[in-house]
Amino acid sequence: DATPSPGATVSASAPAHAKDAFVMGIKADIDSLNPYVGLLVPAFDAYALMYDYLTDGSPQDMTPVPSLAEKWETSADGLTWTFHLRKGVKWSDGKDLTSADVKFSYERVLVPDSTENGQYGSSFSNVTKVEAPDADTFVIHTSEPNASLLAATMAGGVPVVPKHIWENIKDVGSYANDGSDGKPVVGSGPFQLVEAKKGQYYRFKANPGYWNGAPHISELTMVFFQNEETMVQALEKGEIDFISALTAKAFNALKTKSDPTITLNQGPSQYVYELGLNTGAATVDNTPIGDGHPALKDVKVRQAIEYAIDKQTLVDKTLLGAAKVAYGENSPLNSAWYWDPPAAMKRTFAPDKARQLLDEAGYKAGADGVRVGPDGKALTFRLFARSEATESQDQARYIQEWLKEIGIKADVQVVSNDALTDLIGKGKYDMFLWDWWWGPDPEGLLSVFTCSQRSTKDGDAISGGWSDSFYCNPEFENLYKQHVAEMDPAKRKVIVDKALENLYVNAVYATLYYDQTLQAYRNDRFTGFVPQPASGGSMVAQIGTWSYRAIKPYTAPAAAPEDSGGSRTVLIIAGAVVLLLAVGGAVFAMRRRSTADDRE
Amino acid sequence: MSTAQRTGGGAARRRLRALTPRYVAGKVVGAAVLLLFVTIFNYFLFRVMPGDPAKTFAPRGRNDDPAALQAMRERMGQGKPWWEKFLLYLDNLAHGELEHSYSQHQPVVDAIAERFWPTVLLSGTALVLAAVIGMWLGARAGWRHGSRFDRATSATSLTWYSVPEWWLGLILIIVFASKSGLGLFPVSGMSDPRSDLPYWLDVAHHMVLPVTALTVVYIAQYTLVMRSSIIDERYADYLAAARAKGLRDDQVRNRHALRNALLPSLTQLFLSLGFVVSGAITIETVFSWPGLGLLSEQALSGPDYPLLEGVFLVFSAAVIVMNLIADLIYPLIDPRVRAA
Amino acid sequence: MTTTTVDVTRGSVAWARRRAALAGFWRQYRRDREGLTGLILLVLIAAVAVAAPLLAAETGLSVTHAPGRPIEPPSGRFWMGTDFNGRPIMTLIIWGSRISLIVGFAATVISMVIGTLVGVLAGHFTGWRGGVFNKLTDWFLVIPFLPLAIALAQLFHGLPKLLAVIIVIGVTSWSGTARLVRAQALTVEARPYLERAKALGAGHWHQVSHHVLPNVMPLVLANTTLTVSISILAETTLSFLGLGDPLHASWGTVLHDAYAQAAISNGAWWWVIFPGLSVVVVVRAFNMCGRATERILDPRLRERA
Amino acid sequence: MTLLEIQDLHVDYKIAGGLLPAVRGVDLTVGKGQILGVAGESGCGKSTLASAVLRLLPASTRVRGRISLHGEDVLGMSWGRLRAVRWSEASIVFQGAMSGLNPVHRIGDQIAEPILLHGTPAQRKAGRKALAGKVGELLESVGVPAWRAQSYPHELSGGQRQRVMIAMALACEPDLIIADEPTTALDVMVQAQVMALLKSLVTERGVGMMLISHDLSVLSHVCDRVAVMYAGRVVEEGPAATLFSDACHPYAKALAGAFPVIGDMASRRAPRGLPGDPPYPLDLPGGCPFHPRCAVAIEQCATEDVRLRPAAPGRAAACVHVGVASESATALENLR
Amino acid sequence: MTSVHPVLEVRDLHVGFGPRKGGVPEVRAVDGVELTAERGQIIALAGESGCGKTTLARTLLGLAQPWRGQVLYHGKPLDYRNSALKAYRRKVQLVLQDPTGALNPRRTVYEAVAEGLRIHRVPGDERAQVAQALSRAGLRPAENFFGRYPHELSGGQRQRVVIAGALVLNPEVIVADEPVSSLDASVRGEILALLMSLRDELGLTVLVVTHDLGLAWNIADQLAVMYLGRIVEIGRTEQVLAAPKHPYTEALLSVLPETRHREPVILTGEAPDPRHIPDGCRFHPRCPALADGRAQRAGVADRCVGEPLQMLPLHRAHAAACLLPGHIGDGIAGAAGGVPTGVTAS
Ligand SMILES: Nc1ncnc2c1ncn2[C@@H]1O[C@H](COP(=O)(O)OP(=O)(O)OP(=O)(O)O)[C@@H](O)[C@H]1O
Ligand SMILES: Nc1ncnc2c1ncn2[C@@H]1O[C@H](COP(=O)(O)OP(=O)(O)OP(=O)(O)O)[C@@H](O)[C@H]1O
Ligand SMILES: [Mg+2]
Ligand SMILES: [Mg+2]
Repeated sequence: DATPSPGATVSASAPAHAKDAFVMGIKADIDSLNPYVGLLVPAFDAYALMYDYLTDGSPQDMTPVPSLAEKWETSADGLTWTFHLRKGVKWSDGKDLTSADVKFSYERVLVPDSTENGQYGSSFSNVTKVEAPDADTFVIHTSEPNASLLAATMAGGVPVVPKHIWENIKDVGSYANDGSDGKPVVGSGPFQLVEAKKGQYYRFKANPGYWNGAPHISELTMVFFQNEETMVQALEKGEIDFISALTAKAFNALKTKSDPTITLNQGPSQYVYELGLNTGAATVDNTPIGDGHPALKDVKVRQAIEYAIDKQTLVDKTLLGAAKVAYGENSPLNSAWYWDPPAAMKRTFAPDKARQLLDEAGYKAGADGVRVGPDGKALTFRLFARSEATESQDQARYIQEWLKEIGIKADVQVVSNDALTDLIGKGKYDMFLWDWWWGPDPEGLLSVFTCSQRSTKDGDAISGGWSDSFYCNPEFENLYKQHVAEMDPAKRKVIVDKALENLYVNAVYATLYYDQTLQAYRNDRFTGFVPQPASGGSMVAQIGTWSYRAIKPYTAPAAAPEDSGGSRTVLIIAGAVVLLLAVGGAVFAMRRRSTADDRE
Repeated sequence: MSTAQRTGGGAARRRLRALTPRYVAGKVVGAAVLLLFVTIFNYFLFRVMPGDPAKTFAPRGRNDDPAALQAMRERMGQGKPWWEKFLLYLDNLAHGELEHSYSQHQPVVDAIAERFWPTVLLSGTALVLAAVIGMWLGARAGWRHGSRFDRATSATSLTWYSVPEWWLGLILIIVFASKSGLGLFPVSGMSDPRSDLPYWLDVAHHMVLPVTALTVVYIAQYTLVMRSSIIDERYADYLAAARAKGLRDDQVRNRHALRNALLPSLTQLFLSLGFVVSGAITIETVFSWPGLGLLSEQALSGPDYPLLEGVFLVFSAAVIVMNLIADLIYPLIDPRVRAA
Repeated sequence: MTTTTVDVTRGSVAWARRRAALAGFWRQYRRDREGLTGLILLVLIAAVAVAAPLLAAETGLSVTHAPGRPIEPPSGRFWMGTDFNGRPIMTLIIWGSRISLIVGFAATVISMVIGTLVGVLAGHFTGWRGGVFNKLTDWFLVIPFLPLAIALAQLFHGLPKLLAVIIVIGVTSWSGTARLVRAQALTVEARPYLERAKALGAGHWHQVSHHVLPNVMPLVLANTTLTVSISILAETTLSFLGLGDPLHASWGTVLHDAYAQAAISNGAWWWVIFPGLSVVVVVRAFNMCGRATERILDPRLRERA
Repeated sequence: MTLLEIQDLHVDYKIAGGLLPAVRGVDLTVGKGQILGVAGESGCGKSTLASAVLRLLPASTRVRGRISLHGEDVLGMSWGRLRAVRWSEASIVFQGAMSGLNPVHRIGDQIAEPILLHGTPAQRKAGRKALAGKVGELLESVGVPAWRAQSYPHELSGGQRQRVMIAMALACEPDLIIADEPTTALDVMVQAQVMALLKSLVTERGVGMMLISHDLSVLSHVCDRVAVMYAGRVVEEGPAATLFSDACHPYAKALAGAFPVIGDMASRRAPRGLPGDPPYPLDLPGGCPFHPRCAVAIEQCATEDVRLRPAAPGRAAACVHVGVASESATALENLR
Repeated sequence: MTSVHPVLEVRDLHVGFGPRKGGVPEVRAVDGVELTAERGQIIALAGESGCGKTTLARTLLGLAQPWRGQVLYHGKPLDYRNSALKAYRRKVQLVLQDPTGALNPRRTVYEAVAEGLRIHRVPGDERAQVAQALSRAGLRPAENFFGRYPHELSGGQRQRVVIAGALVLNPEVIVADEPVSSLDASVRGEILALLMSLRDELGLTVLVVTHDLGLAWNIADQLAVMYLGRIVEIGRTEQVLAAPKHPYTEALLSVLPETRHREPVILTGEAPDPRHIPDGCRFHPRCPALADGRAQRAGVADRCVGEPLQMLPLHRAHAAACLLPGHIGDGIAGAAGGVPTGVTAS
C-alpha cells in the first residue's frame, strides 16, 4: 500500500502481513486440519482451500462440474465410473499430482473401520474397487448402481491428498496436519496453510501456480470467535472482513445499522428445521420401545399440531424473518430435488382446524383446558429443546403457548444434543426441535425415514439408528428402494417427489422452516464474491472455492486517510500508564507524608 | 563478634533445615494422594456422564450405518470392561498421556498444552496485579481501620466483587472496544493476524480489557484478606512494643505489621494461583481468549468428555501443586511454622 | 428473685436470654450503617419477588402475547425496554428475582448443611475419621468450582434444570464453609469446656450437639448471607454458560439470552445493563448483611476507636 | 528532681457505652535507683497506668493530669519529641513477653532496632551488622547466650523471651524501666531468676523502675516502695518492707492475708480470701469503692470518697479508719 | 465405703504423645508414676511447668491412655471401653484451671451444672440436685444463678459453678488441675477453703495439681513433687516442706520469698524436655548437688550420671528419688511444726 500513514512512527516499513490479506471470522473453531478427522464446516472449508477434489459443485446450482477430473463417464450398467484427470497439476512441493495420488486417497477410505472410512466411507459402501490404469485415469467399481456416488467426489467429499506425504503417516486419527510436526503441509489447492493457531486463527497463503488461476488475494486468514457479538464488533471495526454464518439476531444488528461499508447477504441454506414427533417408537423388528405418548400415533393429532403452529410468526419473531416457512422436508437450496406441497395440501396456521381435528380424533377438553383422550390420558407431551441451540428454546416457548390454545400441554425440557440423541434412540420422547442438513442428493434424507433406521435392540441395550420419528411405512419403503436404483435423474425426481409427499401427508414431522445463510462483508475492502447458488447463495463455505479464488481487494476511488489505529492505541496506552504512575506516585507521596507524623 | 558470623550461617542453614525430608515427603505424598483421588473421581465422574459420544461426533445429517457407529464406539474405547479401561487410563496417565479429544481430534495432552500458556499469561497477569493492588489497598485500609479510606476501599472492592466478571467484560467491550464506544482496544482474541505491532505489544494490547475485568473483580479478595489480617495484627502486643521503641507509625506498619499480615495473604495468593488456570472460563469465552477456559467451553458443547476430563485434571492438579508449593515455601518464610 | 426462678429447667429462661441476645444483636445491627443498607435493599428485593404478580402482569412473560415490539428501548411504557420477543425486561427481572433468590437460598441451604456437617465432624473427630472428612474437604477445595459445576450439570441432566442448578451449586460450594467451620470447631475442641464435658462422660453426640454445633452456628449464619451471594453469582454464571434453566427467567438466563441473541450488537444495552445491575445490587446487599453480621459476631472485626 | 512524677492522673477509655474510667486520680513518684511496686486486683488499672507514662494508649483515650519525666511534661510533648523519649529515656517491658516480640524477626534485630533508632549518628550509620557486638553483650547481661541473637522468638523458652524483652528495654540505657508483670505465666524457678536480674540491674545501673505484679511476696522482697491500687486509685502506699506485714487499708490487708506464707501456722489448712466481686469500672459503688467488700466498713464509707491520707511515717492510705484527713496533696508530699 | 483398696491408685504409669518408636512414644510426658489416694485425702501434686502434671490428671480421668502401667479404682484397673469409662467418670470428677474456658459461653449456669446429670441420666429432681450442688459450692441462693451466663459471673463464681458441676454427681474423687492459678489472689483463698470444707463434709478425695507450693501448705495433706514425668519426692506436706530430701525440692523451696534470707539455688541448664529424658538420674544435668560436689563426696556421682533410678515405691512415708542419703537440704523451718489434721489416712 503506497499511502504513507500519518503519524505512524512505530512501523514505517512494510508489515509482515499483507494488507490485502482476507480475514474472515469463524464461529466454530477448525477442529482439525486433517481432512480425515475434522467435522466442522470451517474445517471442510479449509480442506477445500488446501486440496482438490475430483469434481466441484457448480457455482450456479451445485451440480457436479469438472475439477481434477476433466470429464467422467459411467458404464452402461452403472457399475463403473471412469474419471479422466487433468494434466499438469502439481503439488505445492513441486511434485506432480497423478492418478496414483487419487487412488491412494480413495483406497484409504475403503479400508473398513479406518478413520478415513469413518469420515467418508458412507457413500462408498457398495464400492468394490478403485483403479488407476494410467497416470491420468481413475476408475471406481461398484456392486450396485449408486446414483449418489458422484456427490461424494465433490468438494466436501474425499479430498485428493499427496501420497508421498500421507503414506508415511502412521496414526492418521491424531495427525494434526498443521505443520507442527515439521512436515510441510503439502496440497494442490488454491491456498496453502502457513500458520495454524488453534483457538485463534489460521493463515493460508495463495498458491500462485494454481491450475485454475492464481487467487487475487495473497493471503486468507480465518479468525476464530467464541462470541458472535465480538465477531460482529470486529467486522464493524474492520478487524475482520467477512463473517460467514451469522445468527438472525446478529444479522439484524448489521441490517438495522445499515453501514454502507458492510454488505449483507441472505440466502437459502441446506438446513431444515422441524418439530420432530414420536410416531410410535419401535425397534427394527417392530418391538415397541420407549414411552412416547400414544396419541401421537394418530396422524390427526400430528396434523393438528402443525395446524396450531403459526410458522410465519415463529420465523418473524425468533429469527426476525431470516428464514422461509417450510412444509416439505427438502431444502429449496437443493433445487433439483425440492418438493413443495400444493397449496391445498399445505397445513397453514389454523387453530380452529386443529381443534376440529382433535375433536374428531376423540380428544375432548378436560377440566384444566387440557384435552383428554378416550383412554383417559391427557394430551400432555414432552417437548425437548436443545441447550446448544438457543433459538430452539425460544421457539419451544412459542410452540408451547400455541399448543395450549388448542388444548395440548407441552412440557418443555431443555437437554443437550447428546442427551436428546440418547432419548430419541430409546423412544423416550414425544416432540423435539431439531434440524437436518440435507446434502444435494436426496438419498440421505429419505433413508432417515426408512424402517431400517429405527433403533436396534441387543439384549437390554438399545442403540438408535438415524430415525428420529420411528416412521415405518411400506409405501414409503417401496419408493425409497426405487429411487436408489433409478439412474435417470428425471425419473428419479418423480419418485422422490412421491416419497416426500408421503412424508408430508402423514405428518411425520411438523417441518417449520428452511434456514438461511446469513453473511456479511466489508465492501470497502474486498469485492468480487461469487455466490453459490447464483441467486443469493452462500459467498463462502461453498462446494468448491469459487469465492475465495475470485475476490480481490477493493480499491477506493479516492484514497481514504489511512487509519493508523494500532500505533495510536500504543500511544494511548503509554500515555495512560505514565499518567497512572504519576497520579499514583503523587497520591502515595502525599499519603506518606500525612501518615508519617502525628498518628497513633 | 565472631558469634554473629558463625550463627548467621547456622541460622540460614536452619532455615533450609526446616524442610526436613520427612516434612517434604509428607507434603508431597499428601499432594500425590489427593491428586490420585481427584484422578479417580474425575475418571468415574466422566464415565457416568450420559450420552453416546460416537453419535455426538458422527456428524448428523449424513447417513451412517450402525456398524460404522459401532466401529467408532470401539475406536473410542467403549465396550471393554470398566476396570480394564481404568487401568489403561492410569497406565497412559503415568506416561503423560491422556485420551484422545473427540472434538479437537488430537491427543488431549496436546490440546491442553497449546492452551496452557495463554491462560497463565492472562489470569496470571490479572492475579498478580490484583494481588499487588489488593494487598496494598488492604494493608492501608486495615491500618486505618474505620477511616474514610478504609470504608471507601472496602465498599468499592466489595462492589466490584459482586460483579460477574464476564458481565463486566461485556460492558468493557461495549465501552472500550466497540465501534460505537471508544474503540480503543481489540474486541477479542489474543493477537491480530493483520496487526503491524510487534507481537508482544499486540498481545498486550489484546490483554488490556480481559485483564482489567479479571483484576478489578479479583482485587476484593486480596483487599479483604490483607485488611483483616492487618486488623488482627493491629493490636498485637509486639506492635505496642514497637511503638514504645519510638518507631514512627509507618515504620511500625511496614517493618512489623505488614510482614506478619502478609502470611495469610500469601496462602490465599497461592491458593488462587492454583485457580489461575480455571479462573477465566467465562472471561476467555467473552473475549475469545485462546486459553484453557475457552477450551473447556468448547469441550462443553459436545460434550467432549475426554477433553473435559483432561482440562479438569489440569485444573485440579494446578491447585494441588500450588498448594504443595505454598506448603513448602511457608516454613521458609514463617519461622513459626518450622516449630510445628 | 422469684421471676427468674420459674421454669429454668424447661429452658424458658434460657430461651428468654436467647431472645434478649437476639434483641441485642438487632440493636447492634441497627447501628451498623452498612448492614442496615444491605438489609433494606434485601427487604425491598424480597418484596419485589413476592409481589411479582402485582408489579408485573404474568402475561409479560408470554412470548405469543408479548406486549411490546422487539427490542424497544426504555420508554415510559417499558421502563427497561423489551427483548426480541417484545417482553418487557422489567417483567423478566421482577419474575427472575424469584428464581435467582430461590436458587441462591436453596443452594445455600444445601451448601451450609453439608459444609457444617463435614466441617464439624472433621473438627471433632481426631484420627482417621477426622482425616477422612478433612481430606474430603481438601479435595472439594482443590476441584475448581466452575469445571466441577459444569461436569455435575451434565450429570444431573435428568433432573429438572432448576433443581439441577441448585444441587450443582450446593454441592460445589460447601467446601469453603466446611473449612471455616472446621477451624472454628477446632478452636471449640481446644476449649476446656469440651474437656470438661468429656470428663463428665459425654459421648460424641453430646459433645457435638451441645458444645461444638452451638458454637459454630453463629459463624455459619454469618457465612450464610455470603454464601447466598456467591450462589446467586454462580447461578448467573452457570446460566450465562448455558447451563441454567432457560425456561425460567432468572437474571442469569436473561443475560444469557441477551448474550446469545446479540443484544450488544443490536444496541440493546438495556437488556444487558439492567439484569446485570440487579445481580450486582442483590449480591452486594447480601455481602453487606453478611459482613455486618460477621462484624457483630466476631468482636475482632469491630472497629476499635 | 524525681525521675518520674505522676500527678492526679485520670485515664478514660472510650468504649461503646461511653467512657470507662480505668485510672481515677493517681499520684506516684519514682526516683533514680528506686523500684516502685504496684499491686492490685486484675483490672484495677495497673497496665493502663504503665502505658500512660509513655502515651502508648489508643488515640481515643482521654488522659488528664500530669506526667513528668525528668521534669518534662510527657502529655504535652510533640510526637517527634515523644518518639525520641520513648525507649531512650524510658522503656517498657510488657505484660506477657510472649507477644511482645515480633514472631517473624530475629531476636538480635529486634534488640538492635531501638539502638538504630535512638543511637548516635555513628551507630546509625554503621548499621545493624556493627551492632552485633552490642546486642550480644546485652543478651549476655541478661543471661541469654549471645548466639541467640540469631534465633526467632518461638525458639526460646518463656523465661528466655522475657529476658530478651528486658535486654531490649536496656538497649538504649534508659533511666526509667516500666515492667508490667514481667513474670506472670513463668515458672517459679524462672520467675526467681528474672526478678533477681531486675533487682541487680537497678542496683548496678541506678535506673528507676516501676514494677507491676500480682505477687505480693515478690513485691515485698524486690521493691523499695509499694503502691496498692483498687478500682483505678492508689489505696495504700508505703515502704515495701512493712506495707504488707502491717497494712493500713482493709483491701491491702486482705490482699496480704490471701498470700500464704509457708511455715506460717496461721495459714496451714486455713486458706483465706476476700469475699465479693471486684468492681466494674463503669459501675463503681458510691463512696469508697471498696466498701461493699470491706469487713470494717461503716456508714460513712458508703458516702465519703476517701482520698489518700497519711497513715504512718512514709505511708499513706485511703481509708476512713486511717489517721486524719490531710488538707492537701503537699502535706502528703512532705511525708516522703 | 470401706474398701481394702485405696480409692485411686496409680501403678507404673507411663503416658506419652507422638509417634512411637519401638513402642515408646516420642514425648514421654508421664514416665513412671506411682501414687495412692485414700478416701478423704487431699494430695497436692507440684512441679515446674511441663513436668507432666496435667497429663497425669487427665490420665486419671481416662482422658489419656497410658502406654504402660495402669490406673486402679478401688483396686480394679480402669476399663477404657466407652460404657465403663462413662460410669467411672460419674465417680471421678475433673476441675480445670481456667473456669472461664471450662464453661461454655452459650450455656447457662443451670445447664452447665445439670450437664453431668443429663449425660448420666441421673434420676430424681434435677432442679433440686442442681440447687443443692450450687449452694454447696457456695453460690447461695442457688436459684439466682440458674439463668445466668458465664460472662455475667466473676472468676471466683465461675470456678464455683465448675465445682458445683462436679459435685452434682456426688463424686468420690475430685481431680483439680490448677484450680486457682488463673484466679486473683483475693479469690484464690475462697476456692481453696471450699475444697477443704467439701473434703471435711463429704469425705471427698481431692488431688490438686499446682505449681504453687503455697497452695500445698494451705490445704494439702500429702505433697508430691514431680520432675520430668516422675514423682521425685513425696510425703506429708509438712515433712516435705520442712526437710526436703530431693535437691530439686530444695531448689524449689530456696526461691520462695520465705527463704530469702538464704541464697536461692537457681537451676541452670536448659529446661527439661520430655522428648529427651537424660540417662541416669533424670535430674542430674541440673542437679546442684552434683554440680557443687556433694554427690561426689557422698560417692554417688557416677551412679547419678549412669544408673537409672527406680521409681519411687508405693509407701506412705516421706521418700525421695535421690541417691543422696538422708535429708539433704534446708526446708522451711516453720513448716516442721505442722501437725496432721483432718481425715488423713493412717
Ligand atoms: N483498650 C481498652 N479499651 C477499653 N477498656 C480497656 C482497654 N484496656 C483496658 N481496659 C479496661 O480498663 C480497666 C483497667 O485495665 P488494665 O489493663 O489497666 O488493668 P490491670 O490492672 O493491668 O489488670 P491485669 O492485672 O489483669 O493486667 C479494665 O477494666 C479494662 O477492662
Ligand atoms: N497432646 C500432647 N501432644 C504432645 N505433647 C504433649 C501433649 N500434651 C502435653 N504434652 C507435653 O507433655 C509434657 C507435659 O505436659 P503437661 O501439660 O502434663 O505439663 P504440666 O505439668 O501440666 O505443665 P503446666 O504447669 O505448664 O501446665 C509437656 O512437655 C508437653 O509439651
Ligand atoms: Mg495488666
Ligand atoms: Mg498443666
